[in-house]
Amino acid sequence: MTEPKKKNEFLYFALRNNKLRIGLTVVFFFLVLTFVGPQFTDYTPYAYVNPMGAQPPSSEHWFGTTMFGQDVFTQFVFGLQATFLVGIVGGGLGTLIGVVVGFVAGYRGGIVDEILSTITNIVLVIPTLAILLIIAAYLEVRGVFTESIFIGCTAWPWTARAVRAQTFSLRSREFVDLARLSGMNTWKIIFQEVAPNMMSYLLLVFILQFGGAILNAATLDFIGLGPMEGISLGMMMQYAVLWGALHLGHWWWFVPPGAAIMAIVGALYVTNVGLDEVFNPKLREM
Amino acid sequence: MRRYFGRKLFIYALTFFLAATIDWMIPRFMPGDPVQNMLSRAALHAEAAEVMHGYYTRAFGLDVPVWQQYINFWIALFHGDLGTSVYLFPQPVLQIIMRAVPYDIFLLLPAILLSWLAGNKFGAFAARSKWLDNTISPLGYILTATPYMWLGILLAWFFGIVLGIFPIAGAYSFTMRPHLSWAFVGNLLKHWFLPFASLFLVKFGGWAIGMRNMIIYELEADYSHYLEALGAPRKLVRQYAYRNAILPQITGLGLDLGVVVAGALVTEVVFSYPGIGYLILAAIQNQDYFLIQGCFLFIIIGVLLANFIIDIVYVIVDPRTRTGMQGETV
Amino acid sequence: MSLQVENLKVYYQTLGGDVKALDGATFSVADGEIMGLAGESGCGKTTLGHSLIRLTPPMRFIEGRVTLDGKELPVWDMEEMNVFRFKKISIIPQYAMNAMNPTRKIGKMTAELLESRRVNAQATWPELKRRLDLVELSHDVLNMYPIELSGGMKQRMVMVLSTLLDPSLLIADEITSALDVSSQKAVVEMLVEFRNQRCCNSVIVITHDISILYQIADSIMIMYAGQLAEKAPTETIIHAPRHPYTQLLISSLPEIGVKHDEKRLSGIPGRPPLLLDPPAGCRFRERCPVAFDACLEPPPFTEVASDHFVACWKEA
Amino acid sequence: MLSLDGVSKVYQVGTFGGKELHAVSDVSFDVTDGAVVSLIGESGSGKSTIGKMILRLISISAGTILSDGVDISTLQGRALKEYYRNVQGVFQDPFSSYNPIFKADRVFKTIREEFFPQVPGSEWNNRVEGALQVVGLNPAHVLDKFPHQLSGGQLQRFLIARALLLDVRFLVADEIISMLDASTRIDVLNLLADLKSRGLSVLFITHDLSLGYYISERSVILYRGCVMEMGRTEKIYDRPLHPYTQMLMASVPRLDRKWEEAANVMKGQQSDLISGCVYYARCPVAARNGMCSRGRPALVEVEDDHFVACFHAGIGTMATARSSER
Repeated sequence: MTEPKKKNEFLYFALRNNKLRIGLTVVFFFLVLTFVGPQFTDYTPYAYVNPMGAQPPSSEHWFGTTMFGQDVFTQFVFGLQATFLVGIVGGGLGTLIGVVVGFVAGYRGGIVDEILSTITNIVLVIPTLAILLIIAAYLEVRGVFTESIFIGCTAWPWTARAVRAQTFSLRSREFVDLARLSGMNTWKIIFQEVAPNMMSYLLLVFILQFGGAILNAATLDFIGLGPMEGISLGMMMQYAVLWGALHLGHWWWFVPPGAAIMAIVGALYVTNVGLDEVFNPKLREM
Repeated sequence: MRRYFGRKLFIYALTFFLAATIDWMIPRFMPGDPVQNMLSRAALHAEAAEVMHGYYTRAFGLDVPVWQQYINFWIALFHGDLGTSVYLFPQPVLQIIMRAVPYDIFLLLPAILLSWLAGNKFGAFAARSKWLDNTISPLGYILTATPYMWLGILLAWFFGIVLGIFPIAGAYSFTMRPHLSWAFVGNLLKHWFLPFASLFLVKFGGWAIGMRNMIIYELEADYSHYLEALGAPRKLVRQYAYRNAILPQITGLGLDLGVVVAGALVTEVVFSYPGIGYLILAAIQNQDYFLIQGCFLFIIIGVLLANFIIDIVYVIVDPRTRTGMQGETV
Repeated sequence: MSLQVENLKVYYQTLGGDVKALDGATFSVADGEIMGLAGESGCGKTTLGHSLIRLTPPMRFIEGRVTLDGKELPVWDMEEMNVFRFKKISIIPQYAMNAMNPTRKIGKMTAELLESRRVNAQATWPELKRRLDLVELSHDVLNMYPIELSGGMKQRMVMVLSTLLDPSLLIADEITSALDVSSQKAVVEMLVEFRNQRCCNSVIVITHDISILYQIADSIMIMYAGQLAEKAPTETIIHAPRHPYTQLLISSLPEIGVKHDEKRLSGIPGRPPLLLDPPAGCRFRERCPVAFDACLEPPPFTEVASDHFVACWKEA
Repeated sequence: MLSLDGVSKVYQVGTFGGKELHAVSDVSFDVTDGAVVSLIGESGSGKSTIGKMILRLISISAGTILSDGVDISTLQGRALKEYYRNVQGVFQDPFSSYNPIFKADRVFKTIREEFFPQVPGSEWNNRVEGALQVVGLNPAHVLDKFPHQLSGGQLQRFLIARALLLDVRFLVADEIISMLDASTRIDVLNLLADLKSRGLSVLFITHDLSLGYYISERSVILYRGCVMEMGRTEKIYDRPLHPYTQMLMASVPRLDRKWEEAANVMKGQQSDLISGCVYYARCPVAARNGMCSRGRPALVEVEDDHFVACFHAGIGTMATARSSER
């Protein structure tokens, strides 16, 4: 059957996919807020700006103030920064490790595959949070960046598995054999022949890793193992619970951070499904 | 089949071995002196600090060579000796953990199993029509993207504070003593419900999405098309697809346990529910390293055990693993 | 007349528009006839086969009339066709290796399928066993999962299953393409045996391998670019074809005894037209060595001799 | 000249290599310069494995493959690259032979990058166009296109042109026309035959006996990794001596005659006989308690350039004689 040119085809479907449109809109909204948000506030996250203590949202303090009179909106936009940083660094690192392990295991096969797969399976069954917890507990200095690194280092196994399976099937394709007959070396084949075929897939993987890293960071922050300085959405929730916002009914303190995480991660998931439909002709709706 | 289990057991044994080793290694190879850190940060009486210092030097066995420390650690482990808690001094860590474990089982088991069952049913239902799909799937994505603690906080705030119909702290009322009576069991369930609900809802979303995707895939499989070509009613086609779609969901259950554990930890924190999660928070706040390490080991053991049970179930439900042709790469 | 198809048009919906995969087919299959349906990939033979039994998106019914044993088949309606499927019209699919539910024992699956069609499974069982004997399968397969069977065994099992209710028309879709020569022969011979034993009345064998059709088919129909080119008794198609496409196609087939340095065969230059927007007139025109002015009009599929239909202006 | 001497391929099956799978066992044959040799067998006969071993895509478990007297398993790095200058392959699936996200002519660019970086662009383009013309393609029609815009036949010719750009002297053609349509496959086959006049040797791997006959001087019949019969093509086809070859010949659908009502050839399952003839379980003439189950028959030259591995080659001859009388 005939096919229109590949690139136009993707664009055509991408622009018509509602899931993609909704997902990307939400993600971009928060991304813009992250960069533009600090322009709308004159405070720092921990500054005691409202002597009245906890106050509901008002024109002066859009998201209200905490028990200590800190501006929730300020905390929120700076917290968003930490969230996106964790997503990019943690999710990126998780993707990177997973992809490299998966590529090598899938392409080399044999004993290399055997060893890498065993390691993958081991890291896969160890609960991520438990390992993060024990590392974080002993770290003397913790920042958003180190947190991201550790999240990335524990989140890669499922990616490695998936990439391995994909590489495996690509490796048996005959164009890889032909590349070998052209005298290309292994790395060249992996990066010039195998990897480009998986770009769409890797994008999907990264999106999922991004969302996963955000959720993991929120969990760590919430139990007090987050960064020692700065603010994050998870820490906002931790403080809110710690200082009784629940009992006192200070809903404006704990609703925004969780809602933002839910919206961002949810939008990422929906984007992922939308992209999958765009890339995968089988899933396209007629 | 024997090979399949052999391989699985090997992986689990290796995992446990490595996890325990990490557990042992981290306090020793992290920067700084853990004993000093712990004692300086923990608020202790002077004489207690004296006792503790002597105890920890012995416990960490810093006077013997590293390999000796390592072997001693394993010997102690096999004797069930996980050390002594700092913040609940002088209770042994094992004893403290054993007290918490029943609550975890009580909370996690129903949450995991019921969300899995309901999620699967709902996901299969969503795949029935476009209209259902377009309403149920977004709900699933929103639920599965919700941070556990946030849902917990919302539920606690709304049902506990605003409506005031559920308690939001503890496993039972402070005024009660654990005993077997309707009143106590009722109280227990009332405290249990909200943490359970928040765990259940988030997981439910994930399973529903997973099932919906799997069943759509199965409905496009060759055997489904063949059934259709032979005029099988939709009910039978769906029934077959559902049975086959459930298999990867079982595997998914194993892979997902780590996430559920994380969710349980923060949920317990929100509701002050006295399981391991709550214990960990207390241990972190009190710099009780022995307790943290003990909890870590328990979580690993729990997850490995659950995985093994799932493996057994999988072999029972999927004939392909039994005939020995597949199953190596579950 | 067992099957009659009149002006059947089934298109594929794609992004760029409708692909005219089957563009007006009119033919009939007689009682007990094994009709071979051959052509190159993309000629519409599979579309034709599938549209007779399971017409699903992206396939779209445009027009046409299909009658089987005097009753019109509602091929455009997935639900209503269920009455006819299995009992009146059945298929051995190309994917026979994966056609059975991997997690059900074959016997149980068969029983459930029969019961779902309101056929008493118990009453059918003796006949099922007799047919297993016919294809030399042990009765034990009913207690096995599909994965325990070899490829050839699965193929034979599907064959038995598809014909269990003695359909009036059986469609065999590329059943030999994945098999070795020795298994090929066994499978198609079983197909003939099934027909002889009245396990099915008429058969349409879809394949790209004309030499197999020569061995078993009573008649052969050649398709080209979504349309019928020629239909005639087997001997006629092989030894006295009249459509230029059929002639070129048959003469391009290498055979044992033909060597390149003794008798050099040649293919047909060019490619079939794209069916998204096929050219007007005869679709073979561009590749045809004898095309002339009349070929700018679409040639009718006419009977040039008894039971011999050709769509070519040279013959009309 | 390429020669295989006692070549075997054994796979370790199972996680820790518990079982062995003999994909190819003790295969020896030569391909002389300018010859076309057919490697014929059913699926699982090891025919593609042999091709891949020659191309060094998989390792050789035992035996040697000599290319002009050099053991190819010793080739590494530059020497291996030089080997690929002379020995190339074309595979079954034309679409899978191209990276779907790149244009088809990328295969030429790769060749240039790896082997001819010093050749100036315009000269290279001339070479490409020349090679395309040899394989019967119009450069203007096929260059700068994506694989899905070309037909299977065009893509396979493309790969042959790719090999011609190198100094290719030996081509492994692994089922290269089995996925092509009838109307175009014969042209690719003719092209292969024509390359012979350029001094090229071809190993033609196929399951289709009529194709093997059409193109090759010599044929090798394989079953489960073992050579059953080999020699001059006409001799094997006119007078097949091995029961397996006879069965294959009887099963080929032909246009000049119909199948005989023969005994069902599917009978008997493959079994793992440790010693003995690999065809034992399916063989109609095997002595059920005799040597066929104990020893593996050696390949014996029964007439000039006609080898058979069967204890009963004589009986087989009689069977053929009888069937041809009918």
